Amino acid sequence: MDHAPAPPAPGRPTTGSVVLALDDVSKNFGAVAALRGARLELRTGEAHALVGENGAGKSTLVKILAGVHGPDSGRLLLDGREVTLDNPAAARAAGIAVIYQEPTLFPDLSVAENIFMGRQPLTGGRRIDRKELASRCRALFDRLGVRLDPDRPARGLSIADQQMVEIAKALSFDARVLVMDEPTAALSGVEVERLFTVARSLRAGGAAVLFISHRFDEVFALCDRITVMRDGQWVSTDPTADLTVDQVVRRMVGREVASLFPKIDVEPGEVVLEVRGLTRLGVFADVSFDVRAGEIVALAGLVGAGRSEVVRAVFGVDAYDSGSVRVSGADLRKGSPAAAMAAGIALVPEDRRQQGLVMELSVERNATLTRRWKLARFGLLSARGERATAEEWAARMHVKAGKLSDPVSTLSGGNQQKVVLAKWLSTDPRVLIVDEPTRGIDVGTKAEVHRLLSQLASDGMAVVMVSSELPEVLGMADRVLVMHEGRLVDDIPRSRADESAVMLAATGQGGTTAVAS
Amino acid sequence: AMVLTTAACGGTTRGEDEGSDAGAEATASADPDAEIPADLAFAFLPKQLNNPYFDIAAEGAESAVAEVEGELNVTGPSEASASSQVSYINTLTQQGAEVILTSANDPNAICSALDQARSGGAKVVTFDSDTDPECRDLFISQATSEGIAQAQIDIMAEQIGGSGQVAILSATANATNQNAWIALMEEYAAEEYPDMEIVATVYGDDEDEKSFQETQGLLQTYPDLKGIISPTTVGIAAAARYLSGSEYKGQVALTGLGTPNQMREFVKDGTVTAFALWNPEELGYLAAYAGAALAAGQITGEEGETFEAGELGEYTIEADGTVVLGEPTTFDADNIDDFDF
Amino acid sequence: MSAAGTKAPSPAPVDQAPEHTGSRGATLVQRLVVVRELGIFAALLLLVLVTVIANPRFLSGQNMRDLLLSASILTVLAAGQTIVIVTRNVDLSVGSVLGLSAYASGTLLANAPGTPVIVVILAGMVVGALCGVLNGAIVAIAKVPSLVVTLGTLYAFRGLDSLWASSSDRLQINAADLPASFKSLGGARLLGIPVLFLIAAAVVLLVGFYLRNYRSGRELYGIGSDPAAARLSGIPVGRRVLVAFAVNGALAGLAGVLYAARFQTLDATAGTGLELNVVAAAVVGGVAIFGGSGSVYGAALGALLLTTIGTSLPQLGLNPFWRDAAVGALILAAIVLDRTLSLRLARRLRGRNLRGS
Amino acid sequence: MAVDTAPATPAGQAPAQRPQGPSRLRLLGTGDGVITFVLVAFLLVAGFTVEGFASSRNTGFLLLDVVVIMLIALPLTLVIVTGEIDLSVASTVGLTSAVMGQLWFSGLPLELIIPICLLLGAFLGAVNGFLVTRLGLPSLAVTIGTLALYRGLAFVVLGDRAVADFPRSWTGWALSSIGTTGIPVVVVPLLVLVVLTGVVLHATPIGRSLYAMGNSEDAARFSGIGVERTKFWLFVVTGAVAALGGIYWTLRYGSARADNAQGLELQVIAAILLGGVSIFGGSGGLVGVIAGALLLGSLRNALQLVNVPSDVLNIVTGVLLIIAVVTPQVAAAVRGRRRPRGRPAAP
Ligand SMILES: Nc1ncnc2c1ncn2[C@@H]1O[C@H](COP(=O)(O)OP(=O)(O)OP(=O)(O)O)[C@@H](O)[C@H]1O
Ligand SMILES: Nc1ncnc2c1ncn2[C@@H]1O[C@H](COP(=O)(O)OP(=O)(O)OP(=O)(O)O)[C@@H](O)[C@H]1O
Ligand SMILES: [Mg+2]
Ligand SMILES: [Mg+2]
Repeated sequence: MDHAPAPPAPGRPTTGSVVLALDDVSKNFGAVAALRGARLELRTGEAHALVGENGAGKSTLVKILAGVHGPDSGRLLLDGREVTLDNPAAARAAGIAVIYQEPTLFPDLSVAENIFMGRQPLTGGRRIDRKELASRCRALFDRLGVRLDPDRPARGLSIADQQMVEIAKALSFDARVLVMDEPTAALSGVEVERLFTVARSLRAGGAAVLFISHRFDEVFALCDRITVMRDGQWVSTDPTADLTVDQVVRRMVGREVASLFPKIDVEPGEVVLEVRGLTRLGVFADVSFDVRAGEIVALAGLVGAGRSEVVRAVFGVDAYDSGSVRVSGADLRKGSPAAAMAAGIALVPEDRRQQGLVMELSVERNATLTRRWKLARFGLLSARGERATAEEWAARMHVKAGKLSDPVSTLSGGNQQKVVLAKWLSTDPRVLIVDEPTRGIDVGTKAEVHRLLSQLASDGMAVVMVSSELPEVLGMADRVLVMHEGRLVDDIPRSRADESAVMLAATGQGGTTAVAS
Repeated sequence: AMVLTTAACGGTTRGEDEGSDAGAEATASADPDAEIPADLAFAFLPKQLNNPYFDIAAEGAESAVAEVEGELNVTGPSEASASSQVSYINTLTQQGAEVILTSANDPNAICSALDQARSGGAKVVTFDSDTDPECRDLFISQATSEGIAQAQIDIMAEQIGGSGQVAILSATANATNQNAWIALMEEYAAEEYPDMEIVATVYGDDEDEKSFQETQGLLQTYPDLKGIISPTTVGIAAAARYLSGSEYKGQVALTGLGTPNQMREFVKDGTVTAFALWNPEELGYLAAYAGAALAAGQITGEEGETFEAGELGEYTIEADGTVVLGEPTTFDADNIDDFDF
Repeated sequence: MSAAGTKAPSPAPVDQAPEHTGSRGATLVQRLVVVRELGIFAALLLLVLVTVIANPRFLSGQNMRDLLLSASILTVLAAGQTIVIVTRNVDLSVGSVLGLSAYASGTLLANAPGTPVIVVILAGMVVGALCGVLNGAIVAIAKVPSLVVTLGTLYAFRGLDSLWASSSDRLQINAADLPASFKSLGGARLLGIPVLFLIAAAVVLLVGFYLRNYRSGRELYGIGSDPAAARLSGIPVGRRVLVAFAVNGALAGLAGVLYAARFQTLDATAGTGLELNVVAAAVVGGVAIFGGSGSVYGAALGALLLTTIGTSLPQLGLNPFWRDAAVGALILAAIVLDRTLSLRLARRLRGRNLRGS
Repeated sequence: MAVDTAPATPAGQAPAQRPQGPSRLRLLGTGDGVITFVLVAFLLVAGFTVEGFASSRNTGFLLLDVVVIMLIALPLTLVIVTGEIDLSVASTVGLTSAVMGQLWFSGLPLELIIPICLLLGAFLGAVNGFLVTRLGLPSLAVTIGTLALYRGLAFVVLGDRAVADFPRSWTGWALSSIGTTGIPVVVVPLLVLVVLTGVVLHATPIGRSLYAMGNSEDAARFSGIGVERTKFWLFVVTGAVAALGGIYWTLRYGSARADNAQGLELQVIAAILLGGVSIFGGSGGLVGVIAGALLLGSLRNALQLVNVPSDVLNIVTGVLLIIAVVTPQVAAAVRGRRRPRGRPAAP
């Protein structure tokens, strides 16, 4: 994978030739019409954004480009000629590299093998040249500014690192078309910047980059043109320069979106959650904080700072080595999510596919899973009772689903997230912990989630919100707790919370204020 | 009066046996001159199907059944387990078999199934491996257990000069026959050849590979071993093959029970001098005739009754409803080519 | 549209990327792989040592030869099974395939005693490969769990075997029916080492080399590690799995011929119940039952260890009834050890992600 | 299954038809539905064509042969639904049987032996459960190990002996039937257990959590389900029920032996898989399992009655198992191919 250094770009080639185009493509999954006459046109040397609400069909479109799914109807044009991509290998041969929304790594294999699977450099005897493999891998990582050992197994990589490996993999193809489905969802600022630098150099080298993201700042910073999709249909394609965020959002949603951060000010009540000296060796140390009723406390920090690990330990999914957790004054048994639930804690986990939902079970089973004992009469469940509860919550959360008896896997990411929220809110918790509640969620839904959190807090719930999105943290939180390398380094009240204060603390340069006790 | 007493006796010994009327047949009196009815339905149920030994026995049964103009159904499980045998006995009961010839995988486990078959009117003859005497009408013993045990010990003693260490390679640890023989062998050897020492009994489970490995283990563990007795056809063949390919060939004597076809090679190459076995074909033949005689009413299974077994001649029922085929044959280089089974 | 309308500021730059250490991981990982196999090797040595102390004749040439001979068939099967297990599949039908191939080669030799040994071996492998292709095709095309499919073919192949045996005129093929040239293979030695074992060793080395050094070999690990990711990465999953089963079948076929050469008594029960031993050998040898990791060398050591237990228990003077129990205990010990080691590795990898605590 | 065969349906009508089409297809497509249908069809055909099949005595024989398989299949189904497996059940039967024989031989009364054996079974299950849930080992590997271990211990306990002098009052009960129906008495307690297990699996919060764990252990844990604890107790129950099977086996055959029920695990698993339970966990139902066990049992019974050799029986069993897993896949593929054609282009 010798990457010739990109030739210096002679200005932005805005009108390159069309490399790849989708024309009037439709795709159905059972009763769900994921795409209905979708359109897309990628030109050489452009970065093209694809935006749309959750479930608009972006990932499905990507999978058609990647040869994972075949379209039910419509045409796929490569250099103006119609092609059919029967499998991922065919797409790859056609010069299309894809970073999928969900990481696709082999946990048992080394990072280097993950990147070059099926394309490992060979020696004369068609054997794998391991030395060359490692050095190419290292070269890629240098380009991305990642420090990862090529020989370590992919198992145990943080989500961010997994994403970096995916990006390295896509880069290694030297592809004419690079498709990135929400590559930045798990990345922090530096990593996003590096990714953008690489994407720009690819673009300068004449490749087409398709970029999907729910973060408009990124879309506007990187892309030359923006295609908007709604309900599986093409809505518009325009140069970025001709658009504002407001316009894009309106086209995506098809309606006006209310304020994104509808924070309601509440007078905090009693302390509900007390965490004292929580330590898990090698992961986080001496974490102490309080959360009051009606308060939204954000847990901020760089990716990998240990925030998720802390809230998981609080909820009892992970064990901790020392420290204590108290809810409304009563000690919480450690290592037991059931005990945490009984005490009134709810946790919306960061990885909804793995942790939040049982993907193969129906929407209704998922929504009622946390309440299965409450719904039972004399130990027995009635299908009608479950259905009624599920319907009620689906309506309250505006879940867009075909049928409630369909597997939750058929829902789009955002709607899945709503099901997770429903599942936990229905337990009527006193403390709601949400880990990356809006990761990969479109603006419309995001606003709904924020309004909901705000509403819940004003009704007296204590909310802990782990988020990697600064605007969200600043817009929603009464207090911002900042973590750095496994330690709580700062506690910033809303009045003092601004970008630079949080970022300084998160990078370990802020004053290590003694934290609430 | 004699008949009545028998019935009463049957009643008392089965004091707890509620509901089972298996003993009822014993009330019929023997009529030595009764004709064997034509078209009798025979069933031959070996321990396991596709086992060469039982295949030969089935051939014997087949010729006997042909002679009495009956019909033979050879059936059975593909693995030698008592539970699957029970299932086949039940099927035979349901099919209305009139004579069941079987070799038991477990002396007790198939009892209740046999009882049920008998209460449905079937005559049950066991051969080769017996059940509890209460559950069958007759047992055809391949030879007396004493005869078998003594023949093997005698052959071994002759080869090793009556003294030294000897080990036994048996079939499965549960095999009824082998366990009885081994006990008798130990007894007989202690009496007759005090210098012969039986140092170990190992089990090859009637699996070729396991028997092979056990032989190997024996030779390693007992460097002074003079001989191996394997009272099972699978075991002796495996042991012979091991010896013939090792440095122990000709040094360690081997005998036991084997079929001439399996052992021919090793007798010719000098690994084995002599071994014993009855003729399984005759065993099956006799069992079928005994079954026919029972069904015809010529005999009832009482001690002392006699019946005619085709070309094998007349047999007398001994104690416990046992009929003995005869003494085992000893095979050696001189006579082995006269046999083909 | 207040917050979204004003372009959200791009994330503030941070001065350094999350820290990751360099080459220590490599040595650690490699060390672990070695340690895994070393662990089994150490257990093997320990067992031999104990046995030798109890019975010095254990180390005699004859006994060592016998041991290697006994292990060779299981080793070939374990090598094949590893290929399949690595892809997150399993083949329970190997015992039946071995039986079918053994009976087929016996029949071939009994009917045509002049057949050269190499042709017999090829014929046995073809029979096995056909069975393997059938397994693999059902698994790959119908996308059904291999455990179920091969449980089915375990019954079906065995049934075919005994149907064949009972309908032919030779229910059992004995040493006398086989030509001397073939029988000599069973006891033949090269430089004092049994030829059967040399064949097994060659198989292990070949398979091991292939799995480690060829793209398609690595893809097998990828498939086992995450089948969905493998599909997205453009690996022809179905084809690779089919080939894995076919190769495993061919090796089971080869094992069948070796079985025929060694035991020389062939009927429809050859290899019954062997499948669990084979899987156990692989598992004891550190091949993860859910695919993606483990090596064929480990599996071969596992096979050797299981065989050694079988032969050393009687020589230790232990009641033969203890054999199964000892094998079971050993399997448990092996997986517990393996688990402990990989947990330790995971902890160290995690620890190195985060510094300062 | 002939639904959606008319691609020419006017667009307006199609939606009205669609909801019922797939759902009917789905009912037939699930393991439960298919296997029950096949069982009923087979019983009808065999009843009319196989002589001696449809009699009360034969019903008794048939049921006695599947009682232990069905009994052990109950807890094992739950285990498999959670995505685990227990291959050691038959060895637990063997060890229980051996211990029962040894204790009886040494003079203990059965009233005492039976609870001891049940406790032993629970303990053996707890060992599996401990290794799987506490040490996080894969249950397939663990139970291959305990399969060998427990069977080996059975031989250590009883060796080459068989203990057979159990009292007739007990062994007679194991075989007796209800009046003249031919239906064995043990079917009654078995039926109670079947209903109990069915209710637990399909209509209680516990059942829900089993399916959740089987599909995604992580998600179940994050939903407050005590995954480890539940699995541990499932293994314990499986061990105890296998022990119950061992006690019954010993009484039914009147013989305690170390090799009792050898290889039974494969038959039990075959019945469960035939019943449409996914070996990967998370799907399947108890009705299917019961139907699967009955189908295997009655198929063997009927084929034996018409003198089909046991070799062919094995082939039939194997092929049936494969068909059972392949059919739903083929059905799904056919469904998947048909639907787009039957759909209107755009609503
Ligand atoms: N394999 C599948 N089976 C059934 N339905 C599916 C499948 N994949 C996607 N869908 C459905 O297709 C629609 C489009 O989904 P897609 O994942 O393309 O949305 P998206 O735009 O990527 O959303 P997000 O921003 O949340 O990732 C959704 O309604 C989804 O439920
Ligand atoms: N499964 C895992 N195995 C090993 N290490 C892990 C695992 N999950 C997380 N880690 C590591 O633990 C540390 C804390 O991760 P955690 O996910 O808690 O961070 P976070 O601050 O919540 O970041 P994120 O935004 O990714 O959720 C990181 O260094 C991460 O790499
Ligand atoms: Mg998407
Ligand atoms: Mg996190």
